[in-house]
Formats: sequence, C-alpha cells, structure tokens
Amino acid sequence: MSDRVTIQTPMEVERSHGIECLKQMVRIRRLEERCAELYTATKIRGFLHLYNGEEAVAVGVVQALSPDDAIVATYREHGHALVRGMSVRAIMAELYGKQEGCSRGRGGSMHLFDAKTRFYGGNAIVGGGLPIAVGLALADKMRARPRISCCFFGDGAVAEGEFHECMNLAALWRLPVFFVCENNLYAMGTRLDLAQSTTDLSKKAAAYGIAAEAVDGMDVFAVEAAAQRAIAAIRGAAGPFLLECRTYRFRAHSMYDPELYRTKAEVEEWKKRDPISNLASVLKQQGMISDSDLNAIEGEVAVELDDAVAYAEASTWEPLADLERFVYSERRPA
Amino acid sequence: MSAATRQLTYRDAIREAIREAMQKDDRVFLMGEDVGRYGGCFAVSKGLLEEFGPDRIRDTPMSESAFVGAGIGAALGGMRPIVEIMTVNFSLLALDQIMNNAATFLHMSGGQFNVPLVIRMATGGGRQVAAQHSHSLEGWYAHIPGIRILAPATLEDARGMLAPALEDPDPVLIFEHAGLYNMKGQLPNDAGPVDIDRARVRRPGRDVTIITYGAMLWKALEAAESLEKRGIEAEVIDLRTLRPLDDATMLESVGRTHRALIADEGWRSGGISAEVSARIQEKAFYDLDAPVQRICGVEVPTPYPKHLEDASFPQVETIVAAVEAMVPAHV
Amino acid sequence: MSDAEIKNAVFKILRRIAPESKPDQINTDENLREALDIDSFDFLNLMIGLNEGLNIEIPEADYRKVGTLGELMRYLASRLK
Amino acid sequence: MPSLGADMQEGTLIEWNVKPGDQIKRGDIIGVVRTEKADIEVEVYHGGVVDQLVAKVGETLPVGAVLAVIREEGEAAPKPALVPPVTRLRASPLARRAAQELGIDLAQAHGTNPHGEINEADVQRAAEALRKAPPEVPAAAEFRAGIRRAIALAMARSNREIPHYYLETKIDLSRALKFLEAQNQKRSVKDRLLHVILLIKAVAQALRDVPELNAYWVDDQLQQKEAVHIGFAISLREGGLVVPAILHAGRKNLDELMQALRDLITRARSGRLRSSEITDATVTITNLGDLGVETVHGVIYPPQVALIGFGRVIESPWTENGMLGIRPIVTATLAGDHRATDGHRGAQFLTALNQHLQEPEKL
Repeated sequence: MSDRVTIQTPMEVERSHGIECLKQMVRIRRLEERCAELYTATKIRGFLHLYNGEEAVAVGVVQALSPDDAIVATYREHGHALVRGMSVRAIMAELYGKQEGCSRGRGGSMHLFDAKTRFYGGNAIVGGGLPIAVGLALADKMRARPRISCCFFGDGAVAEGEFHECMNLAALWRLPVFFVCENNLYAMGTRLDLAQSTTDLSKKAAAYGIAAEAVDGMDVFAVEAAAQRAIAAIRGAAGPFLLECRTYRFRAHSMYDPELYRTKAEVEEWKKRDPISNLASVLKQQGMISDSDLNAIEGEVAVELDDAVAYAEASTWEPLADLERFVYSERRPA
Repeated sequence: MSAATRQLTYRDAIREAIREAMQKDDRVFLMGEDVGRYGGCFAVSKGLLEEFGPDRIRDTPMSESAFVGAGIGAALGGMRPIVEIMTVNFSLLALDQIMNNAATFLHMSGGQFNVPLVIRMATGGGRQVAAQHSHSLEGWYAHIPGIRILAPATLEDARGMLAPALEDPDPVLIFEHAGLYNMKGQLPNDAGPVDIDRARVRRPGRDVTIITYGAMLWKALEAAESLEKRGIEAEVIDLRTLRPLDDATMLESVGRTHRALIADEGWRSGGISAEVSARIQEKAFYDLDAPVQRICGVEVPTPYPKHLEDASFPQVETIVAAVEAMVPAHV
Repeated sequence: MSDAEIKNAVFKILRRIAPESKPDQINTDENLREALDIDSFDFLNLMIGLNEGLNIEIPEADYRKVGTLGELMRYLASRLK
Repeated sequence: MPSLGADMQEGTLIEWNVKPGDQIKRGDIIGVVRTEKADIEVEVYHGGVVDQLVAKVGETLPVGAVLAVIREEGEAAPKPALVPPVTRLRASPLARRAAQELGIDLAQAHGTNPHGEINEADVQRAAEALRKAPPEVPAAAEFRAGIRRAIALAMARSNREIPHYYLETKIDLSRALKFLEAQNQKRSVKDRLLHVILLIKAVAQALRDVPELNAYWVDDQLQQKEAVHIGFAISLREGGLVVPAILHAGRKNLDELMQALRDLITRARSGRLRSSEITDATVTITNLGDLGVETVHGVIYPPQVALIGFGRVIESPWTENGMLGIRPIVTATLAGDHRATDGHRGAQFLTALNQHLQEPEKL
C-alpha cells in the first residue's frame, strides 16, 4: 500500500499543520457527503456539484492565500468557501435556500458569496469568473494594493475564449491574478483529450508569457507548496501565475449523472490516491497522528455539520414580498 | 446668450463628461479598444490619454468579454470603470459578462456585491456600414433586470448622463447613436448632471404623442414641425432611459393626446417599441382614441447600399405619414 | 251631438288605443274587443277616454251593453240626449 | 350576440360548436356565450349551412353584433344568424368610455378617424347634438325585436332545463267580483280596478304563505327571494309579449297595484321599460283571460321557479254547501320547477290563493 502513496513526505511540516490540513479536507468531504444525503431527501434542490476527491486543491491553495486576497470560484465551490472560513451554517442555510444563507438563499449551491472573506462567488458559467478576477486584480494594481485575486476554474474553462482573453490581458497588464486550474480530466462528461489539442494545460501559459506549474492535486502539501511559490511570484510583481492541479472527482459531475463517460475501474484506481486517506496514512506512519486523533476529527466535524443542518432547518424563507429585492441597489444617490 | 453657452458636438460633450469625471474621482478610468493612442474609434476620447496617462486611459486588446468582465471585477474592487465597447454589435462578445455577471451579482450575492460599472457603446445605423455595425440592440439590453439603459439624444444628456451613471451603484449601459457624434449645438457653460430616471417632453403637442429616443428624436421633431404645418400638433417624448422605463411621463402625455406613435430604429418584434406599446395599452387603454402605432426598423440585417439602408430605417416622411393615418383630418 | 260627431270621438279614442286599427272598417255588429284585439285594460282605457272626451261615465254594470261598435254608438247616443 | 336578458349589453364568445361549412338545423346549439350571469348556449333559429364564423372565441361583443353568418340551403346571399346584420361599430376605447359616461349610443356618433372609426371627440359632438335635440325613444320595433329574442332564449332554456309540473284549481270569484264592483262604483272611471288586480294581490299574499315559490334556482340551489316582484305578461299589439315586473307587489295596495300595472302596460306598449323591470321578477303571472282561454299551462322564466296562469272568468255551475249555483269561475294554474319545489308545496299555494280570493276585503 505504501508504494502507492505519492504524497511527498512533508518532513518540514509541523504536526499541527498536518492535522489542520487533514481536518480541513475531512470537513469538505463530510460536508459534500451530507449534501448528497440532503439532496436525496430533497432538502437541497437544483444543481449540486460535489467536490469529493478534489479537496487537496482547495485546502492547499486557500491556506496559502492571505485574508484580504480575493477568491473567484466555480459552481463546485463548497469546499473553497468552507476552507476560506465562511461559516458552515451560512453555507448550509444557503444550500437550503434560506434567507440566513450566505447569499440570502438567492444563489444556492452554485452561488455562494461572502463579502467579509472576499469570496466573489461560485460562478456557474464555465470561464465566466476569470474576467472578474482579472478586474479585481486590475483594481488592486491601480490602487497599488498588495493583494492578489485567486481564480479557480476547471479544465473545461481552458477551452473557453474567456480563458485566453484573460490570460493575455492579465499578462499584458501584469496583474496579480492567481489562475488555479482544477484539472479533474473531465469537462462535465468530455475527457480532456477529447476537448484539448494539448492536454498539458500548464503549457498554455507559455504563449502568454505566464509562469506556470503543474502539480499533483491529490497531495495537499504539494499543492500548498506550489501555491506558495506561485503567490510569492505574483506578489513579487511578476504578474499572473497559472497553477494546474491534476486531480479527480470521485462523484458524478452533478447529482443526475449516470457517468457513462468513464469506467468504474478508472474511478476506483483514482480513489487509491484519495487525498484524505493517503494523508492520514502518512501522518500515522510518521507517528504524527493516532486513530483516536482521527476519531476526534471525525467527531468534531460531525458535530459541526449536525449543527449546520439544524441551523439550516431552523432558518427561514425570505418573504415573497422581497422577491424583487437585490435587482437594483436599494440606496441610489438622489 | 453667447456668454452663457458655447458650441460643441455630441462627441465633445461626452469627452467633457469623461474628463470631468476623471478629474473629480481618481477611481474613474476609461478602458476599451483604441480609446488611448487611437483617440477612440469615434474620437470621443481623443486627447484624454495625454491628459490622464495610459493607466487611466487604458487601451485593451480585442477581448470584449475579458475587458468588460475586468470592468466588473474592477468595479467590485472599488474602482469606477467606464468601459467603452466600440459598437453594440461587438458587445455581443461580452454579453455573457453583462448578462450573467454584471446584472446578476447583486442578486446572486443576496445584496452583498453591487457592480458600479458604466459601459458606453455606439449604436445605430445610417452610415452605410452594413449588417455588423449598424444595429440598435439597446432594446434587447433593456430586457435585462439589474442594469440601467440610457440613450442620450441631446448634447445636454451626452454631457450630463455620465456623472449620475458613475454615481449609480449598479451597472449602467449608455448607448450613443453613432450618427449623433458630429451633431453640433449650443450647450450652457455650466451644463452639469441630468437625471437618469425620467423621460422628457421635448416638444409639447395636443393631438398625438410620438415616443422615441436617441437619434430618432431628431427625426421625430422634424416630423412634428412638418405636421404642425398640416394642423397636427404632435407631442414628442424622448425616453432617455430605456430601463427602467418612465411610464408616468408617457402615460400622462397619452392621457392628454389619446394617441401614441412609437418611433424606434430597432427592429419591431420584441423590441423596446413593443414594450412601450404594451404598457400604454395595459395602463392607458381607455385613454386611447386610436390603436398605438409603431414605426420601427425594417426587420432585415442592415443593408449596405444607401437607398436600401434608408428604406430600412424610419424616416421623417414615414413618421409624418404614420401620424396622419392616426389623426382625424379635422383636427 | 250628432251621430257623426260621436263616431268621430269614438274612433279617435280607438285609434289611440289600437293605433294600427281602422275603426271605420269594423263591422258594427262585431265584438269590439275581438275586432280590435283589445284587452280589458284597453277597454278600460276606452271607457276612460269616453269619460274624458264625451263626459260620459259608463258604469261597469253597463259594460255588457256596449259589446259591439253599434251597441256602443247607440248607448252613447241615448246617454247624450 | 343574442340578448339573454334586457340588461345584457355584451357577451363573450367562449366556444364555437360549429365550423364554416357545417350543416345546422333550427334548434342546434352552435356556441356558448359568457355573460356576467352565466355561460349561455347559443341556439339558432334558422337551419342552413354555417357560412362564416364572424366572432372569434374570446371576443367580447355588444348585443346585436353578428356572431356567425348562416346561409340557407340554396340561398346565394349569406344571411346572418340570430339577428339582422349589425356590424360592430369601430370606436376607440376612449370613445367607448366617453359614450358610456355620457349615456350616448355610439351609433349616434359619426366616426372621423382616418378610417372612419369613432373617436372621443365624435362622441362629444354627438352628445352636444343630443343636448340640442332630445333623443327620440328607440324605435319600438327594435326594442320588441330584442325582447322577442330574449323570450325565445329564455323559453328555450326553460324548456331544456326546467322539469315543470302543473297543478290547476278552479276558483269561485263571486265574492271577489262583488267586492270589485262595489269598489269600482265608488271610483271615477279612471280609478277603476281591473279584476286582474285582485288576482295579482292574492298571488302576492299567497306567496307570503308559501315563499318557496318566490325564488330563483341558481347553481342547483334554491334562493328564496324576500321581495315579491311579480312579472306580469303583457301582450304587445304587434305580437309577442313582455313580462315586466310589478316591483314589491306584496307591499302595494290595490290602487297602487292598478297604478303600477297601468304604468307598466303603457310603457311596455311604447317600448319604454326599464331594464330592471324586465329582469327583476321573482315570479310570473300570465293572464290570458281576455283572450278567451280557459286554462294556461305556462313556461317558467328561468331562474324563477313558478308561473301562475289565469284563464277567462266563466259563468259555471258550482256547488257550495250542497247548493248548486252559477258562479264566475276562474281556472288558476301553477307551473312549478320540480327541482325547486314539489306538488305538495304547489297545492298549498293554490289553496292559499283561493283563500285570499274568498276574502277580498282583506286584499
């Protein structure tokens, strides 16, 4: 078993940080599992895209960001929001569509927003968030603020014109944009090699003169280390950076997906590289963590999620009278 | 008189407004294709690069989606961007950003993220530039909740709409008719901001209300002159703001004249003229003495030859004829 | 009052009650109600008209004596003498 | 658009049962019209072939507008169904509103819009002209044609919907007529009472005893009416009849009833009835005694549930207390709606009617 473990042994990682990374990934995994359950119970409706298998990417990258950096994410963004520090209560209430949700229930699973943590939403148009991140970075650069804008997108977005326009524009204007490609090998159901002439996505950056790196997205420390390098480069005014995180989603694209486009064997093969169980094994092998520590993490996460579900259940529906609110700002200059 | 006013063009008026906004607020910047070194496709921003520098008069690549989206991001990041799109036809390349992001962020975020963005673009035909540079799609944009649609027709509005648009917390799209840029006129020296909420009666009249906006306003006013000689007094309303529509002004007018004609360079089917007509019939049906009529662009991609292009847009004579067909001879 | 005058007065009232009728074409032996298609209300109006026009009040008890035009003429003539 | 009630001004076509080219015969239901009161089937009175469906489903049209054109077999020229051809007046919404407010018939306005439609100014001019020259009463013939159509529809509906039962009884009127004679002796000619006044009054009183017959049948339910408005069938000189109501008949004394009847008959025959008088009746009396008829089996006017018929007063042999005599006898009939009441109730009514006529001084 140990020979399959590809996680680079993080000798330099503090025990507490190792446990923290594990816990964050467990939080995401259990949240997503709870979501699937609540979806089948019809508590959560609409589209639901789960992040199982890709947790190391969100945890590795987001932990490397500063609190005043901005995040623009996709419709598969529960994990990013959670790791960013958004309240799991507000996330769960949003998934329920309740007004205590982080977007007052108006967004749902695909549109988690939070001004406090500068979380500029799950964007449900593939590639649609990239120009936003470019603009946020432009504002920072024009105001000489030392912040960066981190934009998550999938391998599917690389096929969009907006990806290329934004890579060019960010590079042209040397904007502090951190492009994080979560390459899970499928754009919905279309395999990477059926959609891209060059499947080595990090190479796309070269044409724009953008620094890039590809990293094992199933290894949280590898992702974190790469993200730290990228962020350092961006903050050093080198302009944007493209980090391609090679990962895999264990569950279907969304809840109604029969997964005709890939084999069970392929999924099982990738599950051997599960970022959570592999990290737990490594930490155990190195004596950093015991079974009781693991149980304690699971216990804490379960309590947190139970509380969030109870909160969402007890939350309220926005009154119908509010239907047309938030189309235009309620305060306009006279 | 000459002491209080000066002569300038519609283009000059817009440039003055941009200059003033940039002088007053360092968060304001102009971004778009060829706005800097070229001086603007329609020379609106000519000279501004020298005055404000390339950081604030920002030439962009031909990437409408990216730079419009960047405008949204910059607005979210605290700036007050003015994004110029060369023509309305090109804006379709940025439609995703306008529709899916600018118009929805406030709502999707439950009120957390407003987008104080101004997008300017040229619209309209009449210059023999054929089927990909001539259309009037502002009516389409007026379909979208979450954005405000302005159509300045006069020097005063060209000069005065930008400042309140920049102060507006939400996205504002300003449609400048390309045929107006050279229009000369007098403007008071102290011309300042105007409201961006209300339609305006540009000419009072008793017998029929002609509702229009943009460059068509001038054809409507000319038609009204001609009608006056035939004993028909037409009231002319300039909508100015296509979204949200100012129902009160047009309903008040139709309540007096009992007849309404909408003159719109845009296509008829599903256009802003359809919306205006529907509202009048919904809210003023029992004030009507004749069916609401529309004079619209012929439903054809704009042709290149002048005679065909002229025939494809409403003209003074067609407005006059339409009014005459609505108003009793004895009036 | 001559018979002709009485006849004129009666016809005038009848024409008002039954505008489309031609009283001068009525057989004097025919029942008035049937000949003119008038009902009890019209008949009452005829009585009222005679009362107003000729100042003759025909009691209900005498209604049977004025069933035909001839009877009515004779009745009126006798009352007017 | 058929008139289905004199206060009906317009109706909305909600269904066509036929299409152009269909063969139809007299009595067929060709469509359904929605009025403020109900959805009413449109029956045709001419057989033929549907030439043209003029009205569209959903269209609201004034009474008298052409719904369809029916061509009779072998007939070249199309012939309108139901009514003579009346084209819908083309008038603006504002003109229609003004006409309504000013009480102007749009037909009196001359349209000056470019295609001849009537506009608001045209209505104002028509109103001004009317102020200068007071209007003539609408032609009586036209009024009657409308009435005839309304009756036709009401009767056809009654015949389709109402299960009638009939009861009759002979009533000795000697006391009543004696009372009447005495009354009339005291009166001038113009104040004389007709014997039908006693019948009307007695009916009103009997309805107080058996109120179930003073009612409407609506939506499968009996709605008892408090006020007694007696519809009284009045024949028109040119044929046909109208049934205006003597409003609050139960509250009127004999003189008031006579005055009311006189007024109604006079106005009915000059075509000046008010619409409420046509529609408000809660029960109907048909008196065919003047025409020599002995017994009347009437057809109930929906939504009423009863019709009382009187025949001619006939001198007949009559026994009372074992004594045979000749008495003035009238046959009173009751037509009842079996959904609303039954024969038992009807019999109680006729008994009460008789009793009231035997005590004329209490009428």
